[in-house]
Amino acid sequence: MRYSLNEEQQLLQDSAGRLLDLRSPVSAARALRDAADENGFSRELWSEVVKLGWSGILIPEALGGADLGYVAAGIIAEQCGRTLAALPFLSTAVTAVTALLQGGTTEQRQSILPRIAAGECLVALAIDEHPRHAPERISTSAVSERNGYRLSGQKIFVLDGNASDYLIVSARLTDPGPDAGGSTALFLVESARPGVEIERTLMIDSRNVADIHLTDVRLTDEHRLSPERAGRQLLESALDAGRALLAAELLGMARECLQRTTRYLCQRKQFGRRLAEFQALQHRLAHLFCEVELAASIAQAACVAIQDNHEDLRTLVSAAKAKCGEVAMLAADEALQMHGGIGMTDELDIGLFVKRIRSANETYGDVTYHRDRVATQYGF
Amino acid sequence: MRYSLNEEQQLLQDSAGRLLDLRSPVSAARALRDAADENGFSRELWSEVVKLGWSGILIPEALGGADLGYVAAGIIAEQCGRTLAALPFLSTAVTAVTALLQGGTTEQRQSILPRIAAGECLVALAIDEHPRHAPERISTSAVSERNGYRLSGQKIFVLDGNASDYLIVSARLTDPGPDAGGSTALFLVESARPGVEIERTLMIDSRNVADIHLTDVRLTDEHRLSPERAGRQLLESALDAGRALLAAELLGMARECLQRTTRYLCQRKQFGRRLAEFQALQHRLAHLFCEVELAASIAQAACVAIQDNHEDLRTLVSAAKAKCGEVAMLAADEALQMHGGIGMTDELDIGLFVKRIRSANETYGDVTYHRDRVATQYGF
Amino acid sequence: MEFDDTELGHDVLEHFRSATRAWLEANCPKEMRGPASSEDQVYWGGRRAQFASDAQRAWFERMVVRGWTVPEWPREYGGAGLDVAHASILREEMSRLQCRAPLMSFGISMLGPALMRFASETQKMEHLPRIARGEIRWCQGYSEPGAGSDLASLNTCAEDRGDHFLVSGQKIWTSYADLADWIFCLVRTDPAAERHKGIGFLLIDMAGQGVSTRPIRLISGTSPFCETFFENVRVPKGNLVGSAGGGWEIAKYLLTHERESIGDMSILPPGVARLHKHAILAIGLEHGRLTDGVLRAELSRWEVDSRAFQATLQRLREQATSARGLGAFSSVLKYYGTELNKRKEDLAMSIAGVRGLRWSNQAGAADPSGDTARAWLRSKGNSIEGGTSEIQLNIIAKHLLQLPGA
Amino acid sequence: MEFDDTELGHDVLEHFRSATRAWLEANCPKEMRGPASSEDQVYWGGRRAQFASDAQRAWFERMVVRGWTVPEWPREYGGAGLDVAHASILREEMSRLQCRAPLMSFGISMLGPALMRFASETQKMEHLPRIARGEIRWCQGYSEPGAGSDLASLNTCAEDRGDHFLVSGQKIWTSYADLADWIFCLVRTDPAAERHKGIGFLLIDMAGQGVSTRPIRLISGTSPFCETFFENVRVPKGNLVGSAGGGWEIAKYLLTHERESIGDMSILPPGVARLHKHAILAIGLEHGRLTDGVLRAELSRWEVDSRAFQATLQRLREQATSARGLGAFSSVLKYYGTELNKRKEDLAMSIAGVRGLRWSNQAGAADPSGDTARAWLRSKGNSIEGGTSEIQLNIIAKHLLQLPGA
Repeated sequence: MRYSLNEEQQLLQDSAGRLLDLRSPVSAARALRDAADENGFSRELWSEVVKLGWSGILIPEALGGADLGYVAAGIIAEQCGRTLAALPFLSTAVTAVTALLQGGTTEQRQSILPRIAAGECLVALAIDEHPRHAPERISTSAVSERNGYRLSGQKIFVLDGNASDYLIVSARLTDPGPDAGGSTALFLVESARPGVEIERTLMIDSRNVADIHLTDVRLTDEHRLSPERAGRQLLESALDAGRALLAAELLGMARECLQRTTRYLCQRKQFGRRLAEFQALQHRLAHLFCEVELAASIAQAACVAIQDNHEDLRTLVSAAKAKCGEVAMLAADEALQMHGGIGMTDELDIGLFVKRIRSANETYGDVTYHRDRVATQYGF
Repeated sequence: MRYSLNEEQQLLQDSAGRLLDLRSPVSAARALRDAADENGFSRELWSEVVKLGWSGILIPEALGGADLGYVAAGIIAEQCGRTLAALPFLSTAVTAVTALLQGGTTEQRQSILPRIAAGECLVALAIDEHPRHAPERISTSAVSERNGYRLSGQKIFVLDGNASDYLIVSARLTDPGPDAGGSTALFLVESARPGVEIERTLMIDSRNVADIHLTDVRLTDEHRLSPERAGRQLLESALDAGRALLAAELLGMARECLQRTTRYLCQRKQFGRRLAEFQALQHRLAHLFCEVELAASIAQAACVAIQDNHEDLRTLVSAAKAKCGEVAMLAADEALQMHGGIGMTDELDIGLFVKRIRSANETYGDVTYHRDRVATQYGF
Repeated sequence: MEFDDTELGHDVLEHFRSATRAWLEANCPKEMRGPASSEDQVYWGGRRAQFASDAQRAWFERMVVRGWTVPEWPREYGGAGLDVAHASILREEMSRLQCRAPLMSFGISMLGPALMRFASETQKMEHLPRIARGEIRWCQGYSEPGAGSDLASLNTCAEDRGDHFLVSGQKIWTSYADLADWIFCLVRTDPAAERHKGIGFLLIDMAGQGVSTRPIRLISGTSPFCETFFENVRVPKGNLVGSAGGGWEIAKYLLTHERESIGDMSILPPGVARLHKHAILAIGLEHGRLTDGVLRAELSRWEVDSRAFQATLQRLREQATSARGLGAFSSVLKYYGTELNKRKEDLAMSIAGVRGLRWSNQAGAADPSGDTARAWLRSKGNSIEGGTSEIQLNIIAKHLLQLPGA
Repeated sequence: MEFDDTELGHDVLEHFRSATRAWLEANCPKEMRGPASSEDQVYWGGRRAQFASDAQRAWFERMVVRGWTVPEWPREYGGAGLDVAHASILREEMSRLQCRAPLMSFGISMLGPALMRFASETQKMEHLPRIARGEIRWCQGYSEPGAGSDLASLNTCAEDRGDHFLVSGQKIWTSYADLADWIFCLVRTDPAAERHKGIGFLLIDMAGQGVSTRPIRLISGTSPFCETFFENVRVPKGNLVGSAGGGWEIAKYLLTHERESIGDMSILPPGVARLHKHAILAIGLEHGRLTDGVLRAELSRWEVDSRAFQATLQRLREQATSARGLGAFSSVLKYYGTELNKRKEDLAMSIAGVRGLRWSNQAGAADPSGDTARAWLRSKGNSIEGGTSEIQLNIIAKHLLQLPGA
């Protein structure tokens, strides 16, 4: 395992950073919010980064992808965090692609992955049913029928659900056949399919999130992701990819909060001195700096672990999600507090970071969820 | 409920403080340690405070006590914490007396309490069997026999066990009679009784603590504390009295650590300035000051709750023990860190506070035990 | 018994208690009991005030007549002249019946005590009774853009023009300035004087020419805060409280008051603060414990600190009434209370999970979604407004620990 | 592949790896594998050193012959002249077989790198080979009573007496000074010069007249720390490293090294650091979770931070070998590593409960009781020695965040 970036990865980091600074600075996120944009992200920007291979970052070259792997994806996610860039990267390029790569049938992979890579379609994960992340608690049912299934249930907090062409839905198989009794299965469902109703919900970070109602959606066997791989494991793998990437995004936001606050304290004067000269603030910033460094290392470790399919993957991913969530929230709090009253106004960008950090932290399990999971992984 | 001291209580605080400063300063605790004193406390000092009514502080006047109540006892415990005074106050005057007052038979109360008040005997609580406090997990058995019981088992961490004349022992009744099946009972046992073996253990705070081995100790019905009151409740009441007093003692130590550190920082110069002028240290001391104030309030609230038999007694006592333990450990850590290397040497007194604080924190349930208990009390 | 050791004193007080209880039961309309569930259920008074209901008006007017909008103020200023013991009993009985405050007012909570202490008799007679009767709604003008915690660095100037001051400048964080009638302001009366010396405390009628306000949007949405602008506003000299250079003293006194009430407000009435009950509902129990064991641990730590804080509030209040006032101890309450409240809102968000992330762009819209997030975001300002946590720690270091150079 | 992109380079390294593995398997006695379980299983060298066993001697002597006590040092100084890639492989293979270090030495870890950089060729030839061969045991003399974090405020003076210095003063925290042969010291060579200028870096033979030591007792019991006294000690001028006023530069360089190794040491080998395994044994599970749910939450937080710290160690090591050295980042490791270790020992005490309070007055006595408490108490010093946590935060503020006035 290697935790520092190689030259190629550093180049990617620089170019992604420059691109986002130019094309999607924080003001772009603000504009999307103020315009109450229906997608919650910019289709133009997405087309642009599709050309750079972001949509196909995990997809094999043979299927039209760039095949750069999870560490590269983490680099992009971190840069997206830095400028609050809203893109369907996490939903489509990372979690959906991971599910399809690891659990899609040959037909599914060959039909969908090239289109994802080409930016022709978006796929969203419809997983959560409870306000507090509990992906194993599934009420959505897939009743076996002749030649297929009938899907019913409700999903909430579906990232980019409103803009997606396909959904990957987790469901509980209810026909008690020998191999299927109550077990979890994933289905690739066209968003336009009869019985699928998608309702966008307004979120504090203005991202595209939807509630999805499934009413007797008729599916064929071709909709089901490969039954050879246990649905529960597959689901965890897709989620873990998302969690690692969210950790990287949180890291990017934490870094940016630290940097903006440092800059502000170096300019702002009070009581005849620059705020940065006050030792109590210096020590808090220095402590935060250390925390951000630790977050950076564990986020990287999680991406490397997924890439290498490390035996300790689950623990590392949860440690990364917990640590980056904690550190980003600390960074957000310190940024707000040290900016003082002005940071509390909507005019400044700090509030946008605070909101996106909270949202990213809650997505796919918050700090306490993942600390709990670490304890469980360690067996205590 | 009243949480600030009235005039009488302030007088008690002043006089107890002055007495201990004079007769039992921290150097006395050090001397007891260095002499490896077999009692772990000074019999002379005990005789002296017996005359002031400390041993009988909870005992009714009719039985020779001063009957000042738990708030007054808390005031004394806090002062004992301040100077690290080692006395059998907690064991005999507080926990044992509480058990006897609430659960002793008339004979037991009339025979023992006057002798305790007069300083003629010491009584220790033999409760713990596990390294981590779990008073309800009792292996010591009391087998019913004709005219009495046969007691067998082991107790650890018996405060002042080595110096005591009597032990109050918790045991599980093993004869499955209608009222006794597996339930908890307390027994008042002479330390000199055949089958009782007392072994002193050396502790980090040099206090008198003992392991006790009970081998077929024959007891009569007169040894048992009043069977009318459930043993489990009685045990909790005695322990809660001890916990509230330990909270007060911890508070006294926290205050002293804060005060000594403040004094040190005001004298000590580094980089051409007094350490107390460094803002990072100022803010930490100020935060600690607030924590100590909160600890003071909740310690007081716990003593008042016991005195008034408040319905929320259990929660308040656990909140006090948890908070005072946490704050005292923070105060100890900050004192060590801010004193720097010199604080790490045995020459300075800080180490004596660190050790006693840890020990008092572990006694009758540590911070996590009591946070857990608070959650349980609240029903979550 | 706590306030008077004689049996006689005790009897007098108990008689007052039962009379008060009877009066409240008879006069406080049912609708005016229980916590206010929306902003318009709170009556703030002022020239443009409207009653939300007949019950609100009746309750207000009955209380005004008795002087019980400001029970401890002297009768000549519109109060009831109650001593501490009697006022406590009134508060206890009101809280027992859950009577709402008949009048919310910065005039009562902030300006009044300052006028009582620093104003001339003429000023007291002019302003205090109108505050007591809810005729004038006041707002406060201390902060300026760019000043932050360094309040004394203010630039709004009041030029001496013989019979009046000419005031120009800008204030920020003036809560409810858009609804207020008058503003009490710190203004620089002498730009040449030492920072803390050339400051005056001025009362300004906002209906005057040259005064304008603009609301501030916070990260949590709309807010009562405003920016307030003064452009060559003429203010009579008689509106200056104390001396032209004595404003800083008054401001410090007022800030102490504000700190106490902010530290205090952070503790919600019992029942609302019962965070763990929400948690049980939202998360569920398994073997009698919250299924999220890590959150349970954090919740329990909060409950412990909250109990300790409540006990501290009570203890300090007792000490304050029995003798010397809270003084710098108010910084302990402000600092700890606001940090505790921030932790509470963080926990509330954790408990709510993704449901807590919902947001509706219109604050106060019929759709209640976004309330959890809004309260959480708003709480972040608690440790900034009314003196930042850092300022409170400085005060504690200086005045309670007496550290050099603090 | 990481170090050399040519296939050739790869082959060379893989050949070195297999040869090294074979040699270690043949030459490292079985008794010298696995972690040392007591102090006397570690060989420190020096004039008075004794081998604890024949195996220890054999292992030491074999490694000395190959230059592998200091593999990266040039051959002429007793090393093996290995480059970073080869040295890494040696370390990896030694750790694979769990070979113990043949020689522990402040000469290797601290003095050596400083001499390599700042000393004259004569000094290098005199001292480095003797360090490599374990002939001389060194200790360090920086701190003085009353100086604390302010290292530059030292008073031990070295008076220029023509051909020698006359040294008088007192050092504190001189680890193992009672067992060492030589001491490297910061001394004031010019009391008139500016604080940081008049300091020299002097090597002193402790067998000389006027040098004496006294062990320091810590709160955790006996310790390797000593006070060291100099009373008119004659030190040849040739023992001064660098210029008479250049000692501070050398000291700063050395401190950076020390910080790294202290931050590092705090992470115990895997298996030992597995706190939660102790917890499971001591506390027990219920429904698959520790029965103390609050402790479980704290333990989990520690495990998360510990993983993040280990990943940071690895990342920073990679960056350091591939390019520019750790520099001020060593402060991040020192600060976080020691705080983490303190938390670990606190948790270990919580896990042990009252059993952790046991104490035996004789350190290292046969009775093992008191080990938990002793390790816990000792850990409190981690964030003080080698530069306090506060000093590390200052360094981070200044050098990594570049804050003004830091």
